[in-house]
Amino acid sequence: MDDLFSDDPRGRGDGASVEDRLAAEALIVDVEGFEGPLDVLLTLSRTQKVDLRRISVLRLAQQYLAFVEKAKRLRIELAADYLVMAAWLTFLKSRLLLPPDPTEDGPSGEELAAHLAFQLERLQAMRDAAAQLMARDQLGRDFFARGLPEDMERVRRVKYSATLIDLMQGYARIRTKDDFRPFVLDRDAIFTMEEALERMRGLIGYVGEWVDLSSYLPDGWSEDPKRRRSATAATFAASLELVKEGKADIRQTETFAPIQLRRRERPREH
Amino acid sequence: MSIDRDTDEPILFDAPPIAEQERMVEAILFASAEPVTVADLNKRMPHGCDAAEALAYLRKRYEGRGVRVVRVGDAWAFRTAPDLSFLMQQERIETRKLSRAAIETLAIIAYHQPATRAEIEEIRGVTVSRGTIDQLLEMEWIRFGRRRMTPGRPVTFVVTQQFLDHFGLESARDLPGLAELRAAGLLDSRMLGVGNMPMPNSGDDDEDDVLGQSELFED
Amino acid sequence: MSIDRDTDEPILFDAPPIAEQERMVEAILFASAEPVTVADLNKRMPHGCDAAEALAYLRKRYEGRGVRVVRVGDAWAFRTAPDLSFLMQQERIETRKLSRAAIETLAIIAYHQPATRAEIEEIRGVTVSRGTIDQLLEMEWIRFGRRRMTPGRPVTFVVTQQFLDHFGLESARDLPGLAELRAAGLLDSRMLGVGNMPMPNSGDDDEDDVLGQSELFED
Repeated sequence: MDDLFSDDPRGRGDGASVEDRLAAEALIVDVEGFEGPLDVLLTLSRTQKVDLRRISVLRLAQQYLAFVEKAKRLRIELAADYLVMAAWLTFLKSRLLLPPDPTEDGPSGEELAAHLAFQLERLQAMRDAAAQLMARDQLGRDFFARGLPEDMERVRRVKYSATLIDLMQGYARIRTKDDFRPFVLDRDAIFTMEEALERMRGLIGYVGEWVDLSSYLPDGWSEDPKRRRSATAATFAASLELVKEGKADIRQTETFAPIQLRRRERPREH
Repeated sequence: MSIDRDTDEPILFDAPPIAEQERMVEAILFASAEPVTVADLNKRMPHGCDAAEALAYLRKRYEGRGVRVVRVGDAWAFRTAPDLSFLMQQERIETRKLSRAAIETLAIIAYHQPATRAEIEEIRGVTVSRGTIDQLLEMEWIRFGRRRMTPGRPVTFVVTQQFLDHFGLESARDLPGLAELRAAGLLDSRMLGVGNMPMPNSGDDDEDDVLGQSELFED
Repeated sequence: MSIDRDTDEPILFDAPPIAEQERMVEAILFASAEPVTVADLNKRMPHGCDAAEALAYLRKRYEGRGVRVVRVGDAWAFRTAPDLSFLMQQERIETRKLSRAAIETLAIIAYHQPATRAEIEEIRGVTVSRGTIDQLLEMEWIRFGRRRMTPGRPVTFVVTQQFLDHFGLESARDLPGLAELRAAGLLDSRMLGVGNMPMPNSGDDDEDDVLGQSELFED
């Protein structure tokens, strides 16, 4: 214990007690197993065999420095924070040993030592708490949830909504459609699908062979390009409608080839 | 308890009390991911236990409870009481706007009932898909009316009481006519329809119509 | 019962009898492997029910049984009685062995929550690896809490309902030894000013990452 207060300038841990050197040696064996300098300090503190609140921080600092010296001598690479801690503990030691310098700010050596003791105590407390936590009965190990949970069935019900206004507007839209027609300006160049459909319904009944779509265009709609485009589009749309209804078949042998239409012998059921 | 679990020596005179065995069966059935047979229960419980007897007590205990002990094949499991199965469903109601096609079809039926499909198509100017009619039937907003006494005897559609309830109408006759729609600003002024729009069932329809309407209000 | 589930009209004067409500809570809790909150229970039960009251009765009924009604945060669940764990070898789930660092980090978060990474590192005296935090997040034992209103607005970590469920805790207040630790001042964040002992060099480089990730979880 005399060694405790000696600060041997020849250093190399020779100043530490035998006990400390043994402790340091034991630690060296498993440097990798430590979780940082605080962990090492906590382990070292156990060799003092006192309550952490009454620990000699000075002696702890000595033990730690011995540990670092030993590692150095054995050429064991210590992580930087171990060395930073060693430097800080050297500083702490000097603060504890030398009379306080009134010009210096900051906490006193005693305050620093007390804080270190607090940190060790807190770390130990957290470790104990962790152990207590892990010792509790655990779900899936000691107690169990329902092994055969019954799934909640999610029923999706769609509710359609419509207001009276929707209904009336819908009706108004249909009933005013016809009146609306004469006001459309360039109507004479437009052939509607309805018109095409009506026309084709009449014609398709006679055709059992493949016939070019273009031959369904109404008279007088094939010359003017504008009118031909509209009539072709309407006729094509109308023929798709007929196919959909199962009244006709449609085919095109290759891209851009003429589109052909034929009456379907037995209309598809649907 | 002096059951020697290491040597597997049966110590028959010291089986746990039946109440304790019942707790065991309860816990095993609860935690097991599959129904458990009586043989399995016996295998898992300490020596000297009688799983069948414990199970009988357990079943009795759960009689009338929110869950019951039921037999699944030759095994046993907890299941929700059938009368509470409604709790196991989470109903999500999605509200969707009715499609334009459905609205228009519905409007035509309402204003012209009874209406055949051909009539609806004539008024709308497009074919009416089967799906649209089915949807309205399913919603119970329309139903089949009398067949029209014309060639082919086509079916007709009329609106239902549910339809009237939903739209807050006493009868389909209460639907406003076009003039009123216009007055209410529901019609674009450009769409000025001449006065040739029929009031719903204004009487210029055939007899069948009138019949259909009255049919609607019979019940 | 005249509760109209279709129209969702509350008919308060006609809630099911409490015994019936108890059955319903029983069925719902039995069906779910996860704890169910009182709010969820009330939502699933018919109008006018009082799940909290029904729960109290249910809890009493299962006292000493093979399964028990346990509280997990603000939720409730059925769990087998721990004294019967010897029967459950088959159900046992092998959990990934947690590292010492992970266990300590978890304990620090639980006892100090909300805890920042810097606080965890200060207590342990070493940097906390990203993997440790990630593992605990992945196990859903911890989650992001509110940001600390200090410079840098660091994220905090708190424990989850799954954590409570796993360790059979009603709330984080029931952690073992919590009161003693608090009384001993070991849960205070005590810091010294200048000349403080060296701190682990916190992984400043990935702080941005942590910040970014937490944003996802902010409520």
